[in-house]
Amino acid sequence: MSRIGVFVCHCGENISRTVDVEKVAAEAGRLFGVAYTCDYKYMCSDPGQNLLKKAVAEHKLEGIVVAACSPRMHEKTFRNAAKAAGVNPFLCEMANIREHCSWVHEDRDEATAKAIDIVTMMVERVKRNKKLQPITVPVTKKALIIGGGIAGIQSALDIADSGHQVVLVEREPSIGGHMAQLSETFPTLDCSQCIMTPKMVDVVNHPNITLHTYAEIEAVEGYIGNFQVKVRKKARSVDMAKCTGCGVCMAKCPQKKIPNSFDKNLGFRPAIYVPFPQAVPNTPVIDRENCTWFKTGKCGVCQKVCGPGAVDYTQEDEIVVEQVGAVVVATGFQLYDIGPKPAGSAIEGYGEFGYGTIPDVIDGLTFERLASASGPTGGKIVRPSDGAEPKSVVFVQCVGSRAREKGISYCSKICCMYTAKHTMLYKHKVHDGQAYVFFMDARTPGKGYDEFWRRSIEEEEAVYIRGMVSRLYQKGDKVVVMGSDVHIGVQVEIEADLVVLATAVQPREGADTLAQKLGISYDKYHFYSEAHAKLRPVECATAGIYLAGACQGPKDIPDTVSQASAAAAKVMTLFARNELEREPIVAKVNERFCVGCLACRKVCPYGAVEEKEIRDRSGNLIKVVAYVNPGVCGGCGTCQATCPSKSVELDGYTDEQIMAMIEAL
Amino acid sequence: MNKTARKYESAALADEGYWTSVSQAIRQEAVRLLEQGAVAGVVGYIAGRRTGTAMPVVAATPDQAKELIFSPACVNNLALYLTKAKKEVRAKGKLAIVAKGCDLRALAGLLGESQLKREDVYIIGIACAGVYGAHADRSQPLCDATIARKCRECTVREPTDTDLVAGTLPALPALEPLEAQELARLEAMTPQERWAFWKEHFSRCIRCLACRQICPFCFCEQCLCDRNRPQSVETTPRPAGNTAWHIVRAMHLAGRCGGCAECERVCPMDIPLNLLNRKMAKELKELYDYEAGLTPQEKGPLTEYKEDDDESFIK
Amino acid sequence: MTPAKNILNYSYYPGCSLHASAKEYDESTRGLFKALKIGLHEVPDWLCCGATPAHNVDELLSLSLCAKNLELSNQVDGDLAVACAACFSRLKVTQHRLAENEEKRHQVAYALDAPLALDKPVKHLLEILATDFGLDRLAAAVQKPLSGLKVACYYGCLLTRPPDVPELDDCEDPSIMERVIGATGAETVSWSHRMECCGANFTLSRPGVVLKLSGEILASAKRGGADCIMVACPLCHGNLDIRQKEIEEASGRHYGMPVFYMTQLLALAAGVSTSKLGFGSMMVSPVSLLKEKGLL
Amino acid sequence: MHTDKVKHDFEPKIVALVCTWCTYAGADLAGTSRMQYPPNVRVVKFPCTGRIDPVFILRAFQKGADGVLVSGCHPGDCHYMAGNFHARRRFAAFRKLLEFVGVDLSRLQFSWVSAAEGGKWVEMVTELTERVRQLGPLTEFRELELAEQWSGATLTTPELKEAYQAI
Repeated sequence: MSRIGVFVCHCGENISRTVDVEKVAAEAGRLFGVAYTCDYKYMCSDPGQNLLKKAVAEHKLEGIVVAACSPRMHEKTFRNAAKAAGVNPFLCEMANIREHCSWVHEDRDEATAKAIDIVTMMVERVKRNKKLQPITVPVTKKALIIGGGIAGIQSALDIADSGHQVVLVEREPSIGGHMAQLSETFPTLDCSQCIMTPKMVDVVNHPNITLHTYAEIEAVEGYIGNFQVKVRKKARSVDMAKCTGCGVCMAKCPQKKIPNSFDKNLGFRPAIYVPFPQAVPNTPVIDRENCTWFKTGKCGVCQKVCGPGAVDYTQEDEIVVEQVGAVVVATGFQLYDIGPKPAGSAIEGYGEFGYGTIPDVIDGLTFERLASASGPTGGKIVRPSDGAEPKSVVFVQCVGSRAREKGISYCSKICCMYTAKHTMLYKHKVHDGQAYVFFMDARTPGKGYDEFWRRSIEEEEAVYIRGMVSRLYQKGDKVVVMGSDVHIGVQVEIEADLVVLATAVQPREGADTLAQKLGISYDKYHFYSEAHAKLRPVECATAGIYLAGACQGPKDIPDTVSQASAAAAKVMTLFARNELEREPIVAKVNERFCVGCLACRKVCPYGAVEEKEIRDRSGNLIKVVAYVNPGVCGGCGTCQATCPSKSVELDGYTDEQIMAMIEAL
Repeated sequence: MNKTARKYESAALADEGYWTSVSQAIRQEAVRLLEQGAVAGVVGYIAGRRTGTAMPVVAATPDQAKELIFSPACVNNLALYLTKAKKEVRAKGKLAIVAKGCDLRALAGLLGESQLKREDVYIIGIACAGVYGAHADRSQPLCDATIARKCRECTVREPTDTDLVAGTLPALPALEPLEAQELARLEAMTPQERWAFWKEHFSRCIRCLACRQICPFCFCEQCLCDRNRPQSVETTPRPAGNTAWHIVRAMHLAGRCGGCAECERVCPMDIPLNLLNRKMAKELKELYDYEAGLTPQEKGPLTEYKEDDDESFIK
Repeated sequence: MTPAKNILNYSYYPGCSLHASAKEYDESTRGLFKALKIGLHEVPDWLCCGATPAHNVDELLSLSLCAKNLELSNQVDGDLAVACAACFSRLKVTQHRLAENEEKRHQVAYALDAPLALDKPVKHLLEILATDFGLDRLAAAVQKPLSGLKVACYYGCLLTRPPDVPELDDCEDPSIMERVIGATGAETVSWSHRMECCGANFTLSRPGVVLKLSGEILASAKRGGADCIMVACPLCHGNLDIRQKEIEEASGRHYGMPVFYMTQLLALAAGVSTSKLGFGSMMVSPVSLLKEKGLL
Repeated sequence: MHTDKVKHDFEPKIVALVCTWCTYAGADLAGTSRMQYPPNVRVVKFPCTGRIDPVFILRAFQKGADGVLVSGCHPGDCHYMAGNFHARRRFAAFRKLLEFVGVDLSRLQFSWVSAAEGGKWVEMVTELTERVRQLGPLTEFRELELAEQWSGATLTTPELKEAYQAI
């Protein structure tokens, strides 16, 4: 390229006060390849831009350097002007002689010399710039939501209400997640199911939502706007189209003594079951591991009693392929299982608490089921060991949370509030009972939260003991809690009827494998990582994938719902256009020279690098090379700095451009 | 370099039986593989025309395989023959390869860098007592005076992750770590002295690029240093370009080099190139606890990171 | 778990107690190792580990004593076997502290006037038996199964604590003692006070504390249905065994609970002659219990 | 920060290789805040420190830079998440290599300068400029550029001398 125009801006007096702009223009004119130079008072003004356009036309300019302010200020302005003048916008560069020169130096000669250098560097760069075209990516306006808890449901409903198609995938036989298991919710104590179940029904009735329950993500390919998702629908053994949800099969199933995991194994369910009465969809599933038919080939009662003939023992897993443009991950949390340390786990267990061996030591979610009106006890608080009403209950906070020595250092955020709620629910049901709470700090930042917490102490008479618990053991029919009260500096022992542990919130089992399928990153605890902790809290670094709820970090319901709606809004923003346009600053592989060592793939923070097979016409493999998916590439260029043969180049920042700048010194 | 100050022992490090038994084990396995058609060729060594020499060969028939040997003259890193740089070898099909610890480290690197699939290669590992140094008097047996510098400090004599191990290692005496001493000597110098040291060496470089051609890790089809748009490294053999070439080379091998020191062996100008590689390996071990080993590693020290990596040098 | 090695050889640091009040621990340890054909060679000229007063009054002294012992241990081949929980703890703590603190390393080296040699692996007998020797081999070596004997395994404070230092087992919920004695066919009981403090050296200055704490341990073991308690620490042994009568008098409850050193029971199972196990020096005689179970 | 103008005998050339999101923006902030710093620095903008190949540093020294400043986002702030983490390792290794071949590392400065740290940018540039000014010009690479193959010192044999003079 040999016809470059250099336009030197005075910026009023901002530049010209310390930089001799005429001299800069004159010196630039001497550079090889510069066909035109001028200086002007305000290049960014309309007349300034017109000047540029006119010069392009008159002098047949092929490249433009505007020596003015920072490109962060006006690069877009001048690139648009260049485009209007018929020059590819990426052949227009700015030389920053204001922020980096005139404003920071006083000596006119030195500043002028530096400005000339800066312009020279940019001229050399522009000579090697390539015409780039913006990359457009078509957008499939259909969203995939992974997880049917409150987060997934909220996102699904928001997106569906905006008129876009949604596919909701849930691992369990019913949507609802943890919120469906809760009794009442803080800080208002309204019944969780009463506010949750209508939303669940909305999902199943929504014309824009396709619901896959009892299903898991098998594989995800593609990139923003264009994901192909394989969903494995596990064999339900019941034909959803035929089933009316009458429930006769469940009533007649002879196998009735299977612990119900929805009730934290406090109650029982049959082998053909729905997890809870308000399940959505209300279609039963056969638990093949426990079903007599599947174990022995005999029984078949459910099939015989099913009027519509919906029970189908021959059903197999089915793979459904969905094309979607965006993914919302809402896989939620699980409670830290605090038994002895599992082999290979980085997180220590709490064997000394006897959880799992002392029946009257339970976790918070079990207490929710005890307190729930639709739970296994009909809302009566009883001890699992003997069904007696506990007269003293000890609640222990921060079990696993904020316990660096045990391997988890974060705060689980919801335990202070739900423990306060538990003491209230307990007091409401057992009037002569006494609740004790061992706590480290009470963290109650939320609307109405602190008031709620104080109520549990002041009105419901829960005794809060600041200190930790060291050991629990069974003594007769009591559970002895050995702990400390750090306020008065003594060791305390309480003989309790029931102990409730507020165990840490952890990401769902398998969160890491799902992340690997999606190509998103996660922290050492397997919580998914957002793109920016402050400014992009619902987006993944991988474009087109968004986060909602506790899969990203411990969250209460209001926060989860907010994030879910925010994620939905991000999806809708993406779906507002038919095509996605992005800056063409992406890496490209020179397939001729690439030797396929894939060092680029190892360093790519976006997972944009794939393997590509190069074959000859008869299909024989010639070699394997790297391929950068331009839809996914973020444009950092780490691949190029890593590539030993420089067979991958970042457009807009090629080695040639940069070397030219360095050599122009 | 005080080459004269020290008296070297000339007692053989391993008896003749060791070399014969390794050679036999290789031959036997190579013949078996070729007869069964399990591989298309065996990359190994045969005796050279002159005594005390050996050269790499791809044995394609059982008869050729009967010629295979292992001796202190088997200096070449055979992993080179499985790289893309040697397309004609790879084109033959599945190959077996005779591999000393050095070669194994290179193979592990090639596996880690997707240049090779483990199932495509049958590895005959050698329990290796060492090989001759570049200027060894080959009329002598392998001994303190003739063993290569790298072998004096070898940590990979016993192969692992191979399909077969040929030979058993004789008991070897500890040898003086000359290279480590030389490295320590350089590290103790002032920057000016080191610059002078390398300047003298690099100035003599004739840019024959033998160091590149022999290196199993220089498998790029187009070397960065041959490029001229942009020209990152001057191609003419002048001191400036030479220095740049050797710096770039060391940097490109950092975290990958298997330490076979072939670059140094083939250098016609006797530039101590392996010192650069050793230094980088040492630093990466200290910084990131990374060591090139016999097992392929998913990522090298410069293609991964930890959030709490050292940054004491950054303000 | 690492595969059990075939030939085992250890250097041995008995510590002061094992040459005095806990002589039966020492004798039974030697007897057991001989029966299991594990080499055990006492470190010549070993010093006191400093427990428990030294580290409370002078950290440098306590670290130096152990550093010196570690240095001395290099005279004998094999990892360093330690029986006493307190010695084990002090040696491990010393290695840990000095590994992470360069300044202390310099101080100790200065105090000893010798370069430090701290690298010898320090292993408690439990670890040697469970990991190096292996539970399968231990079970195979049993000649007199302890079946029917209900044992309460008592860890005390030091054996597994603090976290990350001894690395013997899970810090707060260990099972290594149960696994080891379980290999002899003994029945281990589940009880609450396995890890509680016995009162330790308050036994001299404030015996009342010991009577309360050790009393609770005995009560808990009784509640758990134990016939006897098994310990790995001379101090714990002293408090539970020697003080047992006083505890009974103070609490008005009868326990009559023999307190064994782990090696006494293991050696018994391995067929070592009972005359070498020092049962006679126990304050609460185990004779009737062992006879009742058919072990004497 | 109006310092008295002092004329120096030697004005070093400083090349700054910076990422666009943090340090370039930080330098812009120094400008909008009208801070003053020595005019010796020439900025080359990269998307990310992850893009900065050690060859660029080497090339800058070869092409006459007396000092090189490499600067990007603080760890954890990378616009591309991990570019600066990779860069950190690469530079850590590269500076060890340069040190080993005898380059004075006080001419090569790495720093994290965020978009909010205009002051730190000024400090970094000023510090490096001052330091390099004290050290004087980087002669090593310049000598190499001028040097010819086999600089004669080793041409000692009479035959070679004769041959050399005959050229």
